[in-house]
Amino acid sequence: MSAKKLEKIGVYVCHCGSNIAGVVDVVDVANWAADKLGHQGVVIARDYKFMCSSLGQELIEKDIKELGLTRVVVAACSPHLHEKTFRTAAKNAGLNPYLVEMASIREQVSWVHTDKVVATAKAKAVISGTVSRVIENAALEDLKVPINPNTLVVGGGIAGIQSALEIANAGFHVYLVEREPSIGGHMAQFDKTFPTLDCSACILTPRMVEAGTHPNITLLTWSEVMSVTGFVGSFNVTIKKKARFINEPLCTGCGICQEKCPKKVIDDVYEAGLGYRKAVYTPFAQAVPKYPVMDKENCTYFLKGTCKACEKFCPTGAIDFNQKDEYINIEVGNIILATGYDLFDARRVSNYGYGRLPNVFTSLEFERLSNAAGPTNGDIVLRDGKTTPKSVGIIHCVGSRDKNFNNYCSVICCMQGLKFAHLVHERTGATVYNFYIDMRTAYKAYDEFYQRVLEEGTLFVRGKVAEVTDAARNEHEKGKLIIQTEDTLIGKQRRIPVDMVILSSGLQPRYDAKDVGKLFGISCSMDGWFTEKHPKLDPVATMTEGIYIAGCAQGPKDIPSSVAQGAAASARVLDKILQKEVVLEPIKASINQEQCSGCRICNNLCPFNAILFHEDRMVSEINPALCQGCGTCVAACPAGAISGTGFSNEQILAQIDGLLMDVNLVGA
Amino acid sequence: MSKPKFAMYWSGSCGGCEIAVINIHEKILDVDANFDIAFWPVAMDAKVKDVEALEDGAILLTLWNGSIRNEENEHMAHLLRKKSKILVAFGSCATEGCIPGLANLSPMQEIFDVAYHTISTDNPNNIHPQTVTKVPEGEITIPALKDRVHTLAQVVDVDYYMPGCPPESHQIAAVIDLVIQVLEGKAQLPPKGSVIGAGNSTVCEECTRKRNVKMIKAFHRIQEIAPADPELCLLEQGIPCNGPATRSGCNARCPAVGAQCIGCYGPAEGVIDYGARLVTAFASVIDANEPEEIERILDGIPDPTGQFYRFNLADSLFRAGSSAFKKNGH
Amino acid sequence: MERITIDPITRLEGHGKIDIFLDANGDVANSYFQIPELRGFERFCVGRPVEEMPLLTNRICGVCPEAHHMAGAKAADAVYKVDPPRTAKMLRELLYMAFYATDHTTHFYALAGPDFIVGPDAPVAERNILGVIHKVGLEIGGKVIQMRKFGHRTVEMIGGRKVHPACAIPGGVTKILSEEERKEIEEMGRWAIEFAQFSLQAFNDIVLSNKTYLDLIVGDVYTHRTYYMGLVDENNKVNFYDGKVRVVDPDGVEFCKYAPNDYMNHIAERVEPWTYLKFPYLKNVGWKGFVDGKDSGVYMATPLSRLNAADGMATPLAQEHYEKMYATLGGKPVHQRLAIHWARLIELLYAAEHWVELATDPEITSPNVHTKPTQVPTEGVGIVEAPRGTLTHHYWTDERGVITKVNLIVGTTNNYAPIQMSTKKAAQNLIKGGKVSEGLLNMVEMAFRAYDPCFGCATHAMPGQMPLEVRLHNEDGDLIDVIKQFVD
Amino acid sequence: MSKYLYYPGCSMESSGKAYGESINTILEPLGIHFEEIEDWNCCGATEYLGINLIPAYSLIARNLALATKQMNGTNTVVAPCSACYLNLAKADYYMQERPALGEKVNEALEAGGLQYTPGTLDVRHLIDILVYDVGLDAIRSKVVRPLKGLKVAPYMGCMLPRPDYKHRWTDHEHPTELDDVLRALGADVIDYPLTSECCGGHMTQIGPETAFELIRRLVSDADERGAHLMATVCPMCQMNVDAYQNEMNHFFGSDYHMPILFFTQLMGLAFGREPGELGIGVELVSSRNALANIGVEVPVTQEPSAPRKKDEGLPMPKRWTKHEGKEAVK
Amino acid sequence: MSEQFEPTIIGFTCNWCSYRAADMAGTARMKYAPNVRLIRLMCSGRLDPTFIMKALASGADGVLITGCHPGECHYLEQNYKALRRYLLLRRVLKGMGIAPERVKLIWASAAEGVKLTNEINTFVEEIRALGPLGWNKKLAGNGHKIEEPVMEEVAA
Repeated sequence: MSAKKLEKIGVYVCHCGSNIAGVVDVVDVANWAADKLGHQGVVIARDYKFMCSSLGQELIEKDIKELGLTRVVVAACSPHLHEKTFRTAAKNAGLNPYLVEMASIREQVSWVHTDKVVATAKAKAVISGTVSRVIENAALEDLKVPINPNTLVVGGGIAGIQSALEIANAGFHVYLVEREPSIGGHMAQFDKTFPTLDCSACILTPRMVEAGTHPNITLLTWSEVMSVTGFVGSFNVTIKKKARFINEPLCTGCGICQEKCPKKVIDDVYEAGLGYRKAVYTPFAQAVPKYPVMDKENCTYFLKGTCKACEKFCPTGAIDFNQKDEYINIEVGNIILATGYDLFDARRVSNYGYGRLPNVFTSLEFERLSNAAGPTNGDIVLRDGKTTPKSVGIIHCVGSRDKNFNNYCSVICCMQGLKFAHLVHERTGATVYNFYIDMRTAYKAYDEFYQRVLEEGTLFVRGKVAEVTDAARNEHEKGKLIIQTEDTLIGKQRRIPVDMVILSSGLQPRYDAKDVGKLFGISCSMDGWFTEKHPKLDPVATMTEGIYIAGCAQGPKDIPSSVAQGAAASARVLDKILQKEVVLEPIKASINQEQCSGCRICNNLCPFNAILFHEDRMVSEINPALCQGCGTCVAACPAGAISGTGFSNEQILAQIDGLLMDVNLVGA
Repeated sequence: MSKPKFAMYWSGSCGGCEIAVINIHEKILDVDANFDIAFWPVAMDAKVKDVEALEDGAILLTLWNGSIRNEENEHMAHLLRKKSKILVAFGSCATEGCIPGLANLSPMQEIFDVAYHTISTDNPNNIHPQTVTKVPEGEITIPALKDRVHTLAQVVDVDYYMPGCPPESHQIAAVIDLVIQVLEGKAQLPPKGSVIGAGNSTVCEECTRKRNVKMIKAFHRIQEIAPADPELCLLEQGIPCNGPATRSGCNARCPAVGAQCIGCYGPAEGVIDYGARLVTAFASVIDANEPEEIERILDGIPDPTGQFYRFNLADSLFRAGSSAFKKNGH
Repeated sequence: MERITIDPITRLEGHGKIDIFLDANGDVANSYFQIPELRGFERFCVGRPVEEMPLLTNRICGVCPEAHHMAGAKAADAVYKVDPPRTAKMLRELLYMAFYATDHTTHFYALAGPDFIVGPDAPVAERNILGVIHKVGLEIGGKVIQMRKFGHRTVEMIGGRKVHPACAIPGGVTKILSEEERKEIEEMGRWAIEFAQFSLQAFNDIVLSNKTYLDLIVGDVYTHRTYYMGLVDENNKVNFYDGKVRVVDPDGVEFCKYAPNDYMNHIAERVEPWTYLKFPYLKNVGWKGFVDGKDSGVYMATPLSRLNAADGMATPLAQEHYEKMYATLGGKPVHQRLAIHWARLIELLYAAEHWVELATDPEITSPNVHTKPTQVPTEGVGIVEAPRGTLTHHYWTDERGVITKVNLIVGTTNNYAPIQMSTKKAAQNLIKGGKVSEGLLNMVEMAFRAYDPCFGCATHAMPGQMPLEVRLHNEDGDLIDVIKQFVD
Repeated sequence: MSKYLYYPGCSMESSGKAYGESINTILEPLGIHFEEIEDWNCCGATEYLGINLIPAYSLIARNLALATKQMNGTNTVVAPCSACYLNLAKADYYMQERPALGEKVNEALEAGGLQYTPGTLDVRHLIDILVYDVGLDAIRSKVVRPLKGLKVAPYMGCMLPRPDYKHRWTDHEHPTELDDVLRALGADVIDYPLTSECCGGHMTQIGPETAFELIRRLVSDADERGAHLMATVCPMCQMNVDAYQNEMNHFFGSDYHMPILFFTQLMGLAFGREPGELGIGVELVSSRNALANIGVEVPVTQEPSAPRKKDEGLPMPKRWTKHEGKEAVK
Repeated sequence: MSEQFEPTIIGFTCNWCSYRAADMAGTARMKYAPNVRLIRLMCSGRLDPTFIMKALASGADGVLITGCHPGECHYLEQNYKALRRYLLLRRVLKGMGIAPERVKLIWASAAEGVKLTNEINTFVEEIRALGPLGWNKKLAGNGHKIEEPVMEEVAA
């Protein structure tokens, strides 16, 4: 035992009604603590029915004031439940809240053990450990950082647009970054939206325009975030504004350049590969902003050095072939990531023949096919461009709920499949088969839509489709696509010939989601979706303070949920902005500059880039605001130069000694 | 007027510490000038009875080098503790057990079995030395060895620690200057228990080699890549250099000639277990996430225990390998 | 077959000591020189990577760590069957010469010096290095210190550290010598030659020209007719770093000459229950007890033995003095133990001369200092001459180069038997009728001090010099007097 | 000359003789050297594994064990027969997956003084090394008689792509390796959906009508799509489609005439060899008429042009290949 | 006190996964062996090998380390660092003559209360099989007094 003067420690053993007292002899434990831990500095040990009750808290506050306690141990439930409660109580009584520790004798003792003797013994050990630990606790002050009121929203889909508008309307500035030429995201590609079937463009366009013209929104399309440094309250972001080769101030968006451009390119972004665009283009009529972009890879001038048709015909001389990429630096306090999803690549399920069999389409292709503004002006036809299908098969769960691809349910496919069935009926009167594993139509008015589609006469086959082939086995299969499936409702194998197959492909994280996650210092789940702080209670925040997620970047969801999340994320941001400063938990690491040898071993350990190395002084240093307090560097420093508050070596080692006290008392 | 008394004693050591003290060259004369040398086997003749005759605390400063290897060492440690005001554990053996501390990895019995049965030993009757032997003329004795090597602090209370195998002469000179200044009232002694004659950081601080963010895919034995890149950090070249965890004060002499630090200055300030620091340090530079890959990389360190506890075993949390606790003949 | 095992039993007590037993007339019946410790390097080096051996075995002895560093490195080379580049060998040897010069200086002035310069029967308080300095004056004292400085500076430049150097690894060294460093080393070497000659002059003036000392040297008290061992080069000249081990019989006739890896066929070690240290002897002559002569396997390995075992010195100045010594002491071999001091100074001169030879070799600064081992490591022996005798390291490893077995026969051990004999003889000659004085006692010490015994090496355990305790027993074996004394 | 260990398999000397012969003609031009495994034995084909695992695996593993003796410079074993390939690969895989099995098998091999450490060898099929080692460019460069105008149905069979232990194929449902090789030869490769369907295997022996139906599907679909002939990589497929086509016709009262050749025979032709050297002509369903087509020109379909007319076709997405750079996560 | 040896085990938990798993086990009233005493860290990456050695040297018979599943670390990737240290530490323990099996690393997410309790029960049995370590009795507590080692330990 070190010679330093003893702390005055109060130990409070909670009965939690019978939850603890039923198994642990709390009275004995309290007496034992007062007696056996006296040498540690325990001056008072009480047991009480409900420590977390206001009376229980007052008990502690009273002792702190009257006995001048310098440390408090509450033996009760898990700190995750009531640590805050008791620390606040201590604070009210004028004791630094971080001098209070909890010993979990409910979750870790009474609830999981039955033998009273053993349980009581373990409770004592746990308390002994906590007492030894709390002696080493240090009084800590919460860290406060000012919040820059500007916000960065990454991704101009419906979720991003929603977030941006919410914040902008509240009167704060937003930078909205989109890597495509226009905002709008996937929703802009759709024709109708389930279950109400209102026209996607009709409801989306006004929002796009509002975002495009909002005084508080700086719209940065055809742009990508290159680097992010700093931390909550003051992120420093570098954005690459890719050259459009259009002088925006001069451009009126008249569209002549597009008409005149001789080079036609398959548009596999907006048209999902089903239509064409020019080398200079705006992805679609209602694009925001209205300025086109020039696609360097395909532009004849850039390839051959001649052409310049657009330049010749542009009435305002807005074409600028010498435009360079531009790098913009901005300061923001918070960031919302609404980077959306990629459609599952149906070609991977080769037995469905997409990519090999012309008349197999993906959901996104069909969206374009059925879209009045699409390549066929809304005619639902086969790939030959003219024939209207007489029978259509819609396959659900393509790439979803499948061990070979993605285990998860993509949420929207069922409703999407039903929507397609309806549209096919409406527009072609063809026979429609829906092949599904389970029909999932949760949420408002969804199942009603299902009923409606049923009544329209869509045929539903329950079973996973084995293959789609054009190898006919008999006359009436000839020239058709045959869907081979098990019909689990009649327990038979069936071969159903159709003219057209639509694959209701699942949703997938963006192919570069992991890199984006790294860029912003947040993590991805096994599936690759961004991980939220808490799956239920904090679905839009992330582990990294000041970074929020919304829409499909967090997981598959439909439009209403995406909008809701966008709004939720901005609400969290506004709350931060209005607080003007943010409080950070004081669990941080710091490097003793005298003791640091500059070996740089810690440098590669911090995923939050909180450790910087000073070449001049040859020492490393930790930026407290970036530090998340994991303690990995503390454990790694070979010179023992890094210490971590809240979980210091002294605390842990003391706790080990305390926990093993009985073992070392054997025979004594 | 009588000068304060100075003593230096060795126990189970190699004599290197004595040589290191002699290597302070002219400074030795300062010692002579400022101290009355009461007891210093290497430098002069003296008698233990004289030491026994002194009253307790009569010696101002005693530098003790060597580990506690046999009963006699321990006996002398208690004697000199009693007679000295300031007892300094001097050198690696006294502070942490040094390389002979590696003996703690095996039971004493085994050490005898090996030592007295080497290839060149002619010992048909399996004779081992014994503490008492009857010879025609009578009975003669030798001291019994302890089951394991102990550091000085493990048997008596120690005032200061001076690491190094041996401590570098410029550090010894500095300490002697300090003590002399204290005598002249020009300086204060550091708090009891401090480490003196060394830095608080680690060897890297004094190492002039260039270093980057460390990520290595393999460890190499020095003979596999020598001569190493003369500019670059040895650990970054995959050579298991103990520098990052070893206390500074030696001016990183070994890395300076292309040899890895082997850790003779022991742990840095406040470190509880030297080996643990190296475990975590080496593990931290490994550039792999798959267990198999990690294991493959670790195979590059043929003898982790020896590597990490080369000097520090006797002072580590474990003190010794478990077999060392087995009684002789067990 | 019956098997007797004598295990050590735990009991407190003991000193490194000589027990002397007196008979009824108070004359010496017998004496025992005991070594009280064992550190067990042979055991705990097992499991360590072979490249660490030069560093681990360093710690066997801080007085001559360089010797263990070299022997360890050479054994490791042999384990890998790798031949270091010439430059690497030269750098090792250069470091070794500087060390030799330093060590011999230390011994002559600090340890043996007092006996001659201050005088064997001078007061205890003066019989120490400071006493020497007071006697010969600060100017010479300064020279001695300078010599040691230069030696250590050189060791440090090549080996990294003054004590326990670190540069030698399997296949060569880690250090490339720069031209600036080379220059500095050369100059220091030249100064060392001066110093060596000065020391020989001093020995001549103070010792040889002093009748009492000369008589002591040539007198019978300190004489034993044993075999002599030393490392020799291809021309049978003394060599410290490399070559073959040559043994001559008491008449100076070559008895055998063997390569390092052949040592087991020539050397065996005997175990006595009353000491931790083993007694090596010539296997092919056999152990006849602590007796000298042609029929006893007892041999000596010291500077004098090296000179006895060789045909001369490899450097001109040293050769001159070599011839002079044998002329003065009446031809080879010389059996008088105290002549070891003279031989030591001749070696000092050789070391200094060779130091300069190496420092001025054009290849010494070549960057080619290491040969990568390619063969699978197995087993190897490395032998060098430590100042205190022939040093043998023998390692066995597994295919990863991790030590599986170790055998060490170190400098002083070679001389354990002769020392035991010399001290007994001295005691018998000096202690009569139970009368013992401190002066006499010191004369007894001188008997083994001449060997410069380093029991740090010997037991791989005890410090270079150790406390001596003389215990006098009467004929019944009862203890009648104890005189403890710490000698250098 | 890149060297491979060669396991021909039984059929190479009987039903698949033509396969063996044609293989020999393409090795040299493509710089391949086959070293036949000495004293190889039958792999047990498709049945034995269904009867008794240990003996069956031992039978297969014996070949692997023998092969290891010959692996100087290469550890790749090449089998041209799909069944052989699958069995060898399967044995290697399961001996590793189920150590218990591995031990039993090795016990058995011990009897013959043999033993095999799973994972030692790399078992691959002929077409695998042609596409991924030799490369399509190399093949293209050797073509002197492009197969232009010859409409070929590429038939991989079911045993080669499944189960794809080491992920060798672009796609185990619809592999395209054979298509690629044939294209490299200049042939008109038709999109053959049944490329990885079953040929009936030995059902021809135990349940002919089942086999006939399977063969009919293959033949009729190839015919349907205007193929002049089918190309295969597997002796069994070849035999079933070729030898039983007549009986099948008889069974269904149909009149198909769909020759099937080994892809190596077509390679031989393209490389300028004469039918005779390639065992062409011995097949039961003669390929005479089919091969007569070689050299006929066919117009290429042109890209769609703007502006879109009502009857204009829509573009197809790119074919999926696993090696596509920008691949979705997971 | 039953005859059989009751090991004392120190368990290190991650604040975000295994500690919550323990909470969950409690809330769900899952019963498990009482031999493990938990210490909460913010992350398995905080685990300093010193803690493990300290625990074993101070009388623990085994140490259980728990962290988030690979790829699920709350701090992105720190559990990998824990894994590397753990693998190296085991080698060191082996060299010390301590069965590496006395230290075990398992992954348990906040949802895996069941897994955690099963792992605890298994580990307790594994340690029971290994028998007592009793290092605290080998050394005399703080190690400053030398005491003859007790070879036959009594069960704690």
